[in-house]
Amino acid sequence: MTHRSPASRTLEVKALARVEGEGAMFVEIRDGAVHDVQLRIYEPPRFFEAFLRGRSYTEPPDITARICGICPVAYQMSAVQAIEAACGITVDGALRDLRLLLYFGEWIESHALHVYMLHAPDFLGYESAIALAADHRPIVERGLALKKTGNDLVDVIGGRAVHPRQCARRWLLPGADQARAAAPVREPPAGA
Amino acid sequence: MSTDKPSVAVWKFASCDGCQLTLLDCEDELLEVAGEVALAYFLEAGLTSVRGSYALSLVEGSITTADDARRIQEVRQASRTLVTIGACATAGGIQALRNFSEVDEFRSIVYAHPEFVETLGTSTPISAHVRVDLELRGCPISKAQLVETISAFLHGRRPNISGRSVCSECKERGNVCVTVAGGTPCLGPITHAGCEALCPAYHRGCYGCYGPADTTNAPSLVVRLREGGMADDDIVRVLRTFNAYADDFRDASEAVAAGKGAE
Amino acid sequence: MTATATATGPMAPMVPHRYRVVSRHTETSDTVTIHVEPLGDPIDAPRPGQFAMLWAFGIGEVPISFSGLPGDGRLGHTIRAVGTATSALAASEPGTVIGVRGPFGNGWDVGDADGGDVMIVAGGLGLAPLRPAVDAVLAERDRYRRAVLLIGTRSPDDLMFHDDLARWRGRLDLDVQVTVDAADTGWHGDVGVVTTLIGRVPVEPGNTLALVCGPEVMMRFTTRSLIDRGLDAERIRVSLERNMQCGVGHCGHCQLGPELVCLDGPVFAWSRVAAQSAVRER
Amino acid sequence: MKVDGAASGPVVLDTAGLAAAVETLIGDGWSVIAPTVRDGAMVHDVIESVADLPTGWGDKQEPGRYRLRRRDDSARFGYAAPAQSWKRLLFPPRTTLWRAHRPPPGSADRDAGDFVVQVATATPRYAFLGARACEVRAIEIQDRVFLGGAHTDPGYRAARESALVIAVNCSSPADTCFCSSMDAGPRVASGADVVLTEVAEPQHREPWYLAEAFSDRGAALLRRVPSAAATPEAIDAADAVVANAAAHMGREMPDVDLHELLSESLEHPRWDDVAERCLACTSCTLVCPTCFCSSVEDVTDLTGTEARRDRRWASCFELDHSYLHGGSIRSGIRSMYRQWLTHKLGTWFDQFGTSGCVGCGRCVTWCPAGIDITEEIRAIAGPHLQEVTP
Amino acid sequence: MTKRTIRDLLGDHPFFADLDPEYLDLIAGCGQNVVFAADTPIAREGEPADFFYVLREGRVALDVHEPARGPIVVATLSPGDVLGWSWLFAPYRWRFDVRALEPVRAVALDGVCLRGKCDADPRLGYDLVHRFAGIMVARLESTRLQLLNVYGWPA
Repeated sequence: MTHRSPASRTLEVKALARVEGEGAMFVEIRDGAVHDVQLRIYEPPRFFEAFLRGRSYTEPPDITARICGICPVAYQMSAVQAIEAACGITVDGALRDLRLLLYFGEWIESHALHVYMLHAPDFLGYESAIALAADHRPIVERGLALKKTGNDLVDVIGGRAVHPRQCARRWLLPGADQARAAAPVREPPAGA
Repeated sequence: MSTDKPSVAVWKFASCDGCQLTLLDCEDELLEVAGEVALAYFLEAGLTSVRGSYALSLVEGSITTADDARRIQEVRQASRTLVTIGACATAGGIQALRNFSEVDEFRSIVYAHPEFVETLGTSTPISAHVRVDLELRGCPISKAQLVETISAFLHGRRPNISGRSVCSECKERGNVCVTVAGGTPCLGPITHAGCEALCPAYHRGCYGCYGPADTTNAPSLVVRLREGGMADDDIVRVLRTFNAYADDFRDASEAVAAGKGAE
Repeated sequence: MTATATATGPMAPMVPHRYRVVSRHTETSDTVTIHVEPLGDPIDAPRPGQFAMLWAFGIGEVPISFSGLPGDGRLGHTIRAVGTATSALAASEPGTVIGVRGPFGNGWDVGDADGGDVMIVAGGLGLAPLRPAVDAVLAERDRYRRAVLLIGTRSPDDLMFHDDLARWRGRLDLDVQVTVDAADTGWHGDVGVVTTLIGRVPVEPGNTLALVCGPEVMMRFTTRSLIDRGLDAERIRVSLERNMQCGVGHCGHCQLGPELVCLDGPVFAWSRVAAQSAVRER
Repeated sequence: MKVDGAASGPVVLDTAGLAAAVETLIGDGWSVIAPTVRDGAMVHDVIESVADLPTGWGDKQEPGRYRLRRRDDSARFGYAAPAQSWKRLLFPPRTTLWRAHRPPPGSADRDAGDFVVQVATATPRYAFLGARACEVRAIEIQDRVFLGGAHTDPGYRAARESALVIAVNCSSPADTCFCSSMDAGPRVASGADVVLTEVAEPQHREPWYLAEAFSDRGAALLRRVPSAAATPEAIDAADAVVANAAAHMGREMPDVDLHELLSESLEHPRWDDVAERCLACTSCTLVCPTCFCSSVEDVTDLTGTEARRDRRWASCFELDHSYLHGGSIRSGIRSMYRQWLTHKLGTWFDQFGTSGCVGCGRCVTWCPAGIDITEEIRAIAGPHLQEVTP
Repeated sequence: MTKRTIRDLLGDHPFFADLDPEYLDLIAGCGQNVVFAADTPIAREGEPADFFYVLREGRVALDVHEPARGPIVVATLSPGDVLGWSWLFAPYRWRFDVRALEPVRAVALDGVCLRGKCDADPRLGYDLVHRFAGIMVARLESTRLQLLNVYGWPA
């Protein structure tokens, strides 16, 4: 929301939709100079640091993932690394590679989300990616395909796209999948 | 945007955004969904303007502030159908762990200036505040169930969402039971289906992220977990994660914490 | 590989036959009667008391008894809009195509009353599956002696089948009595539960077949009144409802002790289900 | 050593003979399904050769507990019932019954439009290798459910009619097995095309198989693989395997009239007792080789143009199972468990003329609470059993 | 056709089935034939219940008057039924309005007269109370079923 005058204006954004976390921003400009800036974080506190106390060392990765559903892997990995550091463990080889892949998947998903679904509509003057798709469907579809690729990577390594559980066994034991050949899991819904 | 399509709003309260992201994660269906409904309020997708009333509101997150307790009333009034998405909205979420402690202590531990932090003493599900038409379980919700719910809403049918246990989905999927064949503790017998038995399929015990099933017998599972060698502290913690404040899980963990039901 | 299904083909009885709604008549505030006619293969000719599985496209399937069997291949169904599928079916305007599977179940066996008296007791929507039975009795009226139709419903506004009621009441060879649970003074008929009517009609216990349909509580009290009047439980027939999904005894949902309601019923001699109906589930 | 027709005498197959049988079947286009080892248990899976069979593996099954173990021989069928039954294949956990299409949105006659129904017609061709007596009996029981009445289930019929059953007489019953007392094993009496008896030799020498054809198809198969005529000694050795199995049943169903007992015990206090332990998790019903309940789900795509009816396994331990008019008739675990047990062992007789239990023990092993139906029956039978149980 | 006496009429009525003939004579002494035209009041809530009626022809309605809705019918009685038990219990006042739905013929029995005879002969009193109790049980059960709203859909 913007109130214009030649050299003085007030910027007030009630919801900063382009960054994660919920905040509002208020900028007051007087005579061409920033007079006042207020950032209000109204995201309700959830107290992860408090309730993690007393949990077993095996639990933080699953719990910290819930800090953010858009970047759960980052929090899981941070927790894993913190625990490993505390235990004096270094992980390398295939396991480290798998972790990186999991991370890459999240990056791809998250960046595609931001570039195609949030920034592009802003820069091109659309209300949303859905409005953008009305005029530029192939571009939005490409963005969605990229996003899906990232999600698929997380899904394959972690079991699901949001709050994965580092369930890499399927990858490590290829035979396990074939075992399901005679027992198909449910197929996606019609139209999927 | 055309207005004859039912308008859908997505609301966030205390949560991680993961459940509403699940809607954006429906890459294959998203534009199709957008073709059938008018996405009218969805902050995460950049839609920020609130307009009038909504045919369907998807509500993520739990109620942890006085502001949010007011806001959910407005959302309810503006919504013909209100569906909660995820463990926070349905059971209070991981942040409901405060309900078992003192929030003032939590606040002073986490924040340098606790006086700036506004919060309620409890994290409560949406249904503790307003009437809820349907609760989608999970931390996070399942993409398939979300699309199914929207599809069912569009065509006026009951979504195919079963309240049976994760064991059902394990058997359906052909998983070998991790508890019986491996001695791995698993909350599957008392946990609501919907994840397609994700964790047991990868040899991990279910950690209850879909909350309690329709019919549960948590006290009996507690007995089994003890027989399997779990200490009471561990049992309390395993019941106290993302659905800690859901009735069946809460009652069971409180009973164990109080030393009840010991053999 | 897929193939266009004929409902009589290899996938019968799972595949619905296509029927078009040809008429829709509002019975009460929440209940309508639709008539449908086949677009392709018709289902086998139903008998009074049998039911069909009706499917609203993409919404769901529900068991609905036949409330009218005109005999020209058309089917009458009276539907109360209470869930999503029944609401969609009840809202079906003429022209709508719905799916029909059936006929399922055993029917009323009105012929068991041959040479004797017939007493038909209907509660609420329970009149729907009994309507074809009433007409079957009237169609061969000579086979029976006394014929009585007792109808109970919640209020005068909940009475259905007004044309039929007028027609039935106009016959001297059918004793029709109607009572409602509640009414204002605009209602000149009886007020009281349907069991009160049983005390008012002459009953020759050894020679009477009773057909009863309505909510389960109503049927339980009705059968008790009939037994009090001397009827043998075997001569009291009730039509039961359970969660029927397949209609052919395969899905297991409609079990009542040893009975599969969709297959062995829905019509049972009370003697056969009385004990099971008394089992307390919790 | 020629076998002519179904009634021909038994033959002996060595490993090469068994391998040839598997190769022949695969060559003829069969999917050969057999027990294999996966995730710490025996599971049925597609095999490509005898090498995929779990050679030298056995199991140890107890209420609520299953562990694989190494055998001290090279038996390929030296274990009891695998984790799940053949039901998975004949009556899959999830099936699309049919799909329907109608005109897309915007079409003039969309709402009143006709629709077209299509069904999947693919029919699998399974050869079941290694089915136990209890399992073959279970298939016969499901045949009565799905094929024996006025209506037949088309999908089941298609899969069943094409399925070839190469059964194995049980040599190694588990602690949870009680097929003998259900008259369902350990010897296969009927329902198979070929019945093998595996005779394992000590010191990891190759086992050999006494093979009997029970059908023309079975006889035809045996004619095509190398075999030797069975000597009386071979037949005796095979008989001894089965006799030994019968003597080592881990459990026993009390010898009472279960149908009568259960119909008279609907208010027995034991139902409250078992309800305290039962988790209502549905495992027993889904691993049971005869449980046949299913639910249908109607699904649409987002545009409402395509509809689908799916059928999935259901269980009487689901709250929705007895749903009627806004509530469930059986809403508590006591009612649910009573429904399961009284149906399985009692009212099944009324409906299908047989017991629903074959004594495979899966419901005992795979119950996360370790509930043992033979024990529950013993408790309910109580006084009836005084002279039998100490 | 011979004129039927009050005693004959009572003797044929199911309510007095198997009653000691001696008592029938006694009760008949308290009775008189009455006729009500259709839609006329028979009794009014709160008024002294001096009589009860043995219905012979025509139906009657028991109404409750509710200010906002007017009269609500709670039950109808038919020939073969007995109308009224308020005469038997203090304070001997009608609990409902009673209306003839059709032309009604009945035997009206004088409550005061009958109470006197019951007091004088407790065996008669017991018999009559027993008969009325049976009716009350049946009506209570009917009322409970009406309250159940069995035809309604569970909310």
